[in-house]
Amino acid sequence: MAEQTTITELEEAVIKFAGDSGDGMQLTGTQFTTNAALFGNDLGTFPDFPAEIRAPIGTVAGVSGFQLHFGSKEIFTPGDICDVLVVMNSAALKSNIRNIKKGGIIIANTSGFDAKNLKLANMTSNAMEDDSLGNYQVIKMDVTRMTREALTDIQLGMKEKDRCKNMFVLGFLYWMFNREMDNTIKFLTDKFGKKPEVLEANLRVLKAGYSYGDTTETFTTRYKVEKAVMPAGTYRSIMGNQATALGLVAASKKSGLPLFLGSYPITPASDILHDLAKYKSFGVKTFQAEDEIAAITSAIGASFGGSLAVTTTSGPGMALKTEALGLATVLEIPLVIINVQRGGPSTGLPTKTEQADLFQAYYGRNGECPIPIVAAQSPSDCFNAVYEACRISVQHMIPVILLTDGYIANGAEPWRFPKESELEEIKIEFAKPMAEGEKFMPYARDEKLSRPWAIPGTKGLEHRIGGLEKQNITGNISYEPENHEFMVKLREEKVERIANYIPEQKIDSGPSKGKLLVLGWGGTYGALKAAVRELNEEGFAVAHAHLRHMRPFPKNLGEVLHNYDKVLIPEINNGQLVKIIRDKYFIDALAYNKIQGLPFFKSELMDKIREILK
Amino acid sequence: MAEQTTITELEEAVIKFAGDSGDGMQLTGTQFTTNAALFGNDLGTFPDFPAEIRAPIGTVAGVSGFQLHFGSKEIFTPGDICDVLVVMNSAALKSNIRNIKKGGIIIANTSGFDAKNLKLANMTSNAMEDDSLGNYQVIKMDVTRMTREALTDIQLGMKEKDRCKNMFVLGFLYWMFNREMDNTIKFLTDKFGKKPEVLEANLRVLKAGYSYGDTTETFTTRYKVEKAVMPAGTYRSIMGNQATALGLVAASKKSGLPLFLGSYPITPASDILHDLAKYKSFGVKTFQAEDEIAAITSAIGASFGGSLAVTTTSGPGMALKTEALGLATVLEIPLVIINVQRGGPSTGLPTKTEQADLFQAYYGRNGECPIPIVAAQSPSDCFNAVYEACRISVQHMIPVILLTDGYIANGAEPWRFPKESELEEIKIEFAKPMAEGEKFMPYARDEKLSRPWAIPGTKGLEHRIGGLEKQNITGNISYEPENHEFMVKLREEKVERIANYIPEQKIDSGPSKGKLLVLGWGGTYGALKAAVRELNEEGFAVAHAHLRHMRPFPKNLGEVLHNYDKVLIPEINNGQLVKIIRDKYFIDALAYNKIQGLPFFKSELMDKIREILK
Amino acid sequence: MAETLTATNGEVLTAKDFATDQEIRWCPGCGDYSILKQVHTILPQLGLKQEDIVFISGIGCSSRFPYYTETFGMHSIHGRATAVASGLKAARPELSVWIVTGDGDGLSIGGNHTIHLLRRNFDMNILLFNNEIYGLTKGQYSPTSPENKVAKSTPFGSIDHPFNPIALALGADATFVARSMDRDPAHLQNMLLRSYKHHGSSFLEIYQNCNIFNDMAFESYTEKSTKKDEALFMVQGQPLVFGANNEKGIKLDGFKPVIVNLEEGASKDDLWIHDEHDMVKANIISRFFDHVDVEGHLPRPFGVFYQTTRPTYEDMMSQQIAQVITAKGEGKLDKLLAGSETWVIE
Amino acid sequence: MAETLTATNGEVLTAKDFATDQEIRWCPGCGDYSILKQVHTILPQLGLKQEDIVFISGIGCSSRFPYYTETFGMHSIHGRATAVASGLKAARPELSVWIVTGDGDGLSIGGNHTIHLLRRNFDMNILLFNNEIYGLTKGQYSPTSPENKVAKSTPFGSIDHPFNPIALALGADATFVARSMDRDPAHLQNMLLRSYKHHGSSFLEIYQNCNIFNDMAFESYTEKSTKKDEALFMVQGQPLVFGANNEKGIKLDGFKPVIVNLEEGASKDDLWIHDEHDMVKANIISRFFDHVDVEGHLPRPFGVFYQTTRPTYEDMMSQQIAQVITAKGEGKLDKLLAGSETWVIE
Ligand SMILES: Cc1ncc(C[n+]2csc(CCOP(=O)(O)OP(=O)(O)O)c2C)c(N)n1
Ligand SMILES: Cc1ncc(C[n+]2csc(CCOP(=O)(O)OP(=O)(O)O)c2C)c(N)n1
Ligand code: SF4
Ligand code: SF4
Ligand SMILES: [Mg+2]
Ligand SMILES: [Mg+2]
Repeated sequence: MAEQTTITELEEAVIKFAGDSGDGMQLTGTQFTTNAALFGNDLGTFPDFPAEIRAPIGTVAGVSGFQLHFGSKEIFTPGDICDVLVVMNSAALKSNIRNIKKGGIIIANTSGFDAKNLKLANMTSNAMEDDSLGNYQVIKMDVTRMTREALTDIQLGMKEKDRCKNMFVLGFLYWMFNREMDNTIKFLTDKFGKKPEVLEANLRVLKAGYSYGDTTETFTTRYKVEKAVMPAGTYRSIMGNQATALGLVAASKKSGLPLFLGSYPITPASDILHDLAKYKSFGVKTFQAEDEIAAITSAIGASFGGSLAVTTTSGPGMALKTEALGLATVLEIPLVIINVQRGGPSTGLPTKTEQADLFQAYYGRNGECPIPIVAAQSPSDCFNAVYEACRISVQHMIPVILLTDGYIANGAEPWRFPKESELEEIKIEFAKPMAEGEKFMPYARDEKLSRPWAIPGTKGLEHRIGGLEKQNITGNISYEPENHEFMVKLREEKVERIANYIPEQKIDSGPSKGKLLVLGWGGTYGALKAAVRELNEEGFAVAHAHLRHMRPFPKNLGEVLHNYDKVLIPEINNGQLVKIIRDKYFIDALAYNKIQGLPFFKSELMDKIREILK
Repeated sequence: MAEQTTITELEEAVIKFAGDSGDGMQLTGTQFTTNAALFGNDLGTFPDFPAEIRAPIGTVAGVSGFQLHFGSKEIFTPGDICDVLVVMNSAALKSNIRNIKKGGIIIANTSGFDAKNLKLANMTSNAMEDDSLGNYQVIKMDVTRMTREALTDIQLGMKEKDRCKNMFVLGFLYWMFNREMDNTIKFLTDKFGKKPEVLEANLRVLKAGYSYGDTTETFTTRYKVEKAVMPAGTYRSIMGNQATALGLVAASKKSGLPLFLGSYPITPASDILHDLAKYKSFGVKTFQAEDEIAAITSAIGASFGGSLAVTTTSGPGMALKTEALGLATVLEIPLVIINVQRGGPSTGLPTKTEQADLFQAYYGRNGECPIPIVAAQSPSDCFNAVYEACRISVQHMIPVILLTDGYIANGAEPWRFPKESELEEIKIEFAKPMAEGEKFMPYARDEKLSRPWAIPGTKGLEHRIGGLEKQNITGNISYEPENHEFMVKLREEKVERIANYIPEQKIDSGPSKGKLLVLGWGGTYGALKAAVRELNEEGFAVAHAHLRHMRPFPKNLGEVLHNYDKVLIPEINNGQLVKIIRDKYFIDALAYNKIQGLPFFKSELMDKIREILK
Repeated sequence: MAETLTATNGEVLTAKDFATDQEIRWCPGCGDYSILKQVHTILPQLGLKQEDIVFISGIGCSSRFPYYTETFGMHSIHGRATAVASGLKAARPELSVWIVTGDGDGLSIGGNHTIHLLRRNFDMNILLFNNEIYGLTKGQYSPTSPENKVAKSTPFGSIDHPFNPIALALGADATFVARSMDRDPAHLQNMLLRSYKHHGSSFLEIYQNCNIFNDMAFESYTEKSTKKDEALFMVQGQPLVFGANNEKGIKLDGFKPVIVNLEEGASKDDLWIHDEHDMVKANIISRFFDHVDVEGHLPRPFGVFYQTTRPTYEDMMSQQIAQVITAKGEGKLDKLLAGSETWVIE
Repeated sequence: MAETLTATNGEVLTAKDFATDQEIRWCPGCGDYSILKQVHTILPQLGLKQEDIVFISGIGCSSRFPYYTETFGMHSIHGRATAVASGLKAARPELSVWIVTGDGDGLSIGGNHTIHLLRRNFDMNILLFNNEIYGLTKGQYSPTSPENKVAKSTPFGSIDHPFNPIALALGADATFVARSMDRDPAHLQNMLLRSYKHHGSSFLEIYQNCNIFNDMAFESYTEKSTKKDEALFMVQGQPLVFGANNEKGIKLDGFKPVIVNLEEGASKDDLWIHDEHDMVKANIISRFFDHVDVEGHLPRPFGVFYQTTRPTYEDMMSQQIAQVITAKGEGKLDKLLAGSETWVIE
């Protein structure tokens, strides 16, 4: 029996599982996440895939990681840097060493540090032997050997046995964090029910990992992270892209409009297409087009036909859609364009996140072509954001751009998902058949300035629309100078008027007047909120507001901004919202930018804010 | 003999010739223009084509016009509204009536006001008979009948005879403005030398028109517009698109780089392609691609191969090029992208002018993707502007966007064209072959931050480039967070540094400090200059500065702006430069916008400025 | 020849019902007028409700077509009519969707969407107005202009080898491929009807005279004096004959088509019998494409080159949805939102 | 089979000279490795200087090729390699330009540029890595995926009818059309050499196994046990035979290809003799495209389907310039700037 271990209670912890793409780290991370969720922790996760499909085994390019942040307090991000880093090989250590806290725990699979692995990772010295890890608590264990030993009498090939390695680590972590393992046992049983040998092997290794902690003398500390106090309700875990897909189906259901997606695959947006393609039982039609132009124009066709029409893409694909965005604007038909932003310009950093397509969304078209913009702020919030984008689009007869990003698209968090009955109806009405002899006016307008949605198949509504300038009311082509000016201003006003149908801007955290407002948008929400909350606790008079509506802005935004001496706008780009705000509200807003394909760390935000408030 | 006519001297006059597309108004206008130019007037012209190819004869949609502004003083625009309006039919009157000065002269072909023509023009009352033209001096003449009469004994079909109508009008106008007709006689002789009957007919009608003025009693006033004082030199007349094409050939010659144009036809940019296609004797290669994407990417290929590579388009085509612009930005290769702006959004007003693609040029790409922008300000200035765009592009190894617009592209003015020897050399050097064993660094940098242009065929320079983020110096793919931020800032800085290689911003007219600066860009130059000059003469303390370099701005621009109490930014859009200036220099610049597919009138600008200065 | 469909919905429509109040803005004499007229003539024969018909076009002279046709319509953007129409048809399979496009719109900028539409086999009718020129932009050569074409952008003659649109459509696995011309109203009406009746993508190339920028491009096939000798009308099950007195015929010498003269001893029995269901023959006859100036050239074929049947995209799409619903039941939103694993916080 | 060219420029290059210092980042086992190897093997045989070779690619797994090949290269944007290469070749006809593209890159988003390149006939070599899947974006079906393909974006099976890339290329008037596979190095090398030797656009489809997302898509043609029966290797002037002992042959019954057995009485003399210059035959054999599961299907052909000669775009472009210069003399800038009419102000 091992000497008595102490159990330390933590408010929160960040664990990162890192190994080769073939090491099953995503699965390990997800299992631990489920466990934490079921236990009642609040949490946030982020997977960190290699850019290549399957980079050579053992190389830095092939490292796959999964980061989990869980706690007994509210959690807003997957965490800046980790308390515990699991590394299955040298490359995993090399590419993650700077993501671990000083004094943090590194759990290293020593067999991943043999000469071959060191060489593949381009490491000249063995970190298991030299003193380069002096600042950390290193727990070395030969996972490979122990896994094999646990399975000596099992009838499986060596390769298959080795595939259980991740269960050893998982078992050990469960021990370390003092967890039950039921969910994983159930998962394995469901998954391998038909392959009893494999099931047995996995279970055995899982338990071996747990016992290893229990029986080995070296480990004297275990941790405990209590349940979080979270609003009562039923939760699930959700990733941003999943939430976007669900939001679309929900909007389709609650508007009564059939959902049509025209899309062309592109990282990190493809998963929305993949998910929607599964939802055939909801009548969802997904059309994988030959390119992004066909994707958006097919959606325009579907919208003309009366569908809730959507197109999904990422930066370079968005560039290809810009001509058609102009068409949709002049046609004044509903269309939801989703850009899951990634690092640019050009092909850029396809698997990394960025917020650098805001300008493109705002201004990236020929001519005066204003389009409303909505932004999602967290994985689960993608649901609300896309629902809102659909609502605006169909009720205001206008294309709407939704901006999400790679970070929230692939990140996950617990979601207290709504019931169908709780979702607000999206009321729309198609134009009604005309009485004999009456003439249909396709560009007549209501108080929102929106025009009728008159779909083929409706008697008497035959009409023609197109990209040439339209005469108001009749919708006929018009080259009249005054009409053009009128229509340009009308389209602008139509966008602006949406401000009458959206909530006012609220302060998320902090005082409603004061020294500094931190204004954010999109996927930086969690980091900004966490930073500001913590500074509030430290006594700093800083507030945080986060924009859902990027165009038009909520009506009271100017007022809100003027309530603070200074406004800081942190963005994962080189300064975009800040320029729009400076122009529009004529306030000397400060920019804080990070352009590394990575989200903000709470700590760097806190440093920056402290510096400003000094 | 008619009673003695008086001759009134005018400083300037605006004439518009308007008729059906088949009436030869473009030719008539061009002939009068040549006459005025050869005589020594300063002038500006603008043709006004119908949007349709050949709209039905006699309809408003089919009206073709040509406006000429000439004078003994400096002329900057084709004129706001005309002193003399020639209308060949009812539709021409209808569509131009609001372009004529109160008290101006309308010369009307009465046979164009028969029942049929009135109906085609949708006119309910005959303006030749009612009193709707009471505010004008109307000179009615039955041009058709008189033309036929002049030709009774000529062996030509009625259709061919009628085709001489425009010569009658031209002859009459020559009489009215007291002109020799030599240039037109020579022109007709050259043109119809091989068809003596046709030549004879045209000459006879031309002279008949002249004599009609001489011999008819009704016309008692003739006009005289003296030579202008213009810088000595040899002049020609030039349209903007022509000047652009010439500027490209000149830049090719003076840089020693072969010229490659990848283009797809689109109004109003196609003429640049048409012109360059003629210049095969300069080794120019023009490639009519299958679309705008192939147009720009083929140019990227040619640039990689060491050509001066260019692509030309207009708004919707520009939209399609934005993805490839990102590629060119990351590749850091030379490329000149010319957008001849037209009315948008979408297909918009394809034959009308606008300045609404500035935002697209500035911001219309995914990711942080800064591209230098140059703007041309007048027809002949297109030459200088494109020459400058080429210089920046090849010397700084960077794509450059040139913005012109439909107004200056199709407008014409006299041009004191340069000699080849007067043009500044564009020095460039390709990377040199490497010595054995040396490694070529494709992303090494010079003081401009530009990288070497290493073209295929050069020994030892083999290297690969692409749209993924690059490591500085080596040009290898890099997913390093810090490198990305470094490269984003470097690309921005590279653009900013161009400011070290361009002239400081000058004041074009007016005081160098004072109450109001009118800041313009692009094709509004002439109108702004004329308005400010006239106000200066009236004693107003207003200045005019016009931007050639839109990105980066000249280094001293901030200083210049701060020298005035107020800054007014007039644009043919809904306010674009003004937003950029407000953000960048944090001054509360005023916007003045016109979005009618039409250029500014001097008079409306003067009104606006007076209002501000009140 | 034309089989006339009779309206089955009670309403009796005439060609006039399909005219709009918009002034037609094509050049006088443009071949587009005739095509418009033939379309308006056949539309009432389809037994369709007016409101169930949609015309989608791109940009070009031809693409103004929808403005002149009293149905639902969209004048979209250059080259994308096929893609817009695909989305519409996928969403609303019950509509009758027609695409009007030009040689530039449908084969230059829009070439890709066209071939993808053909392979997918949406049940739509593509009317490709081929005038071998860019009309709207005032006279540049197009991907169907013959070599050496002197046009605005090719003052010394074009060097592009043109597409053979029929061969391209066959290469893209089109299920219905035909050619007609503006100046043969009866034939054009028949081909329009055939296009409509085909369940799947119908690719109908229509030779259309642009009298402003490319006048007489097809005169050999349309003018009385030469038509009989230069135009070959294919009729299903009939031998390939042409000439003033149908005295000439096409015979296959191995794989090589040769012209024989029936008045000079050749026998009708030896002639190639047109079979629009034979892909090999379609491929061979699609290559009757030499310029009329070429010595010994074959006549240019008109009619249906090829027709076959394959499930349409929209049918399969609807079926797949129906199958899933049959198998799993209609989707329940609450279940979907809950996903596979939930937990409760109390 | 492969004719070896010998270097003529004094320098002796080897395959190793064409390797770069970049780590190769394809999945272990990916068919791309073999193709890379065969290309590196034949490059030294072309008698070219290393610096005169350029590889242009789009985006996709396959499109990473240039990074691994020590020549000039560009990894451009998705679908546009063909267009980038066209501009480069037009500007620099003397370079040897190679395009590496995928079934998504070259036939989905880039399909239009591909067919336009083929009709223009630039002298370039298109290597289309067909793995019938989108590799880089992790497994969506592509325009060459067979019907009913279950992939990421088609969990219930795809409903798109796939392109037959060979037929499409023929329809676009390609002058050289061939097919090979990653797993037959000798054949692939031969086809690469043939592609290079063809003066004009060479379209080489290469079956490439994506062992991660579409493993074994071509196993019938590549695996020893089935290859002889399922893969038909076309050899110019030779009868079409296949099977373990070359005992099977293809005969034409009218236009219908049928399989006959030489061991069961059929005579070699009756067999179809492959003639790569015969467009009709090329069209017929391009349609040997049935899935191996189809009863009585024909074998899948490999080798050169079609080859013909037509002037290349870049040659005509250069000639036209030369002709104009010969006729008018080299352009004088001063004359050009002055235009046709000038006047002097003193
Ligand atoms: C994106 C874009 N590029 C170019 C154009 C200009 N444009 C309009 S129609 C056209 C070609 C017209 O040719 P075709 O399709 O043959 O139609 P036609 O006018 O001959 O009927 C072009 C190049 C455009 N409107 N949009
Ligand atoms: C404009 C744009 N759209 C989409 C993508 C995403 N994308 C990259 S490669 C690819 C398809 C790859 O398939 P294929 O060309 O067959 O190449 P493979 O990876 O199979 O070799 C896609 C959709 C992109 N990079 N750019
Ligand atoms: S330009 Fe040609 S195609 Fe266009 S409307 Fe005129 S005649 Fe018809
Ligand atoms: S995903 Fe497929 S095609 Fe791409 S590298 Fe891996 S095996 Fe090759
Ligand atoms: Mg055309
Ligand atoms: Mg592929």
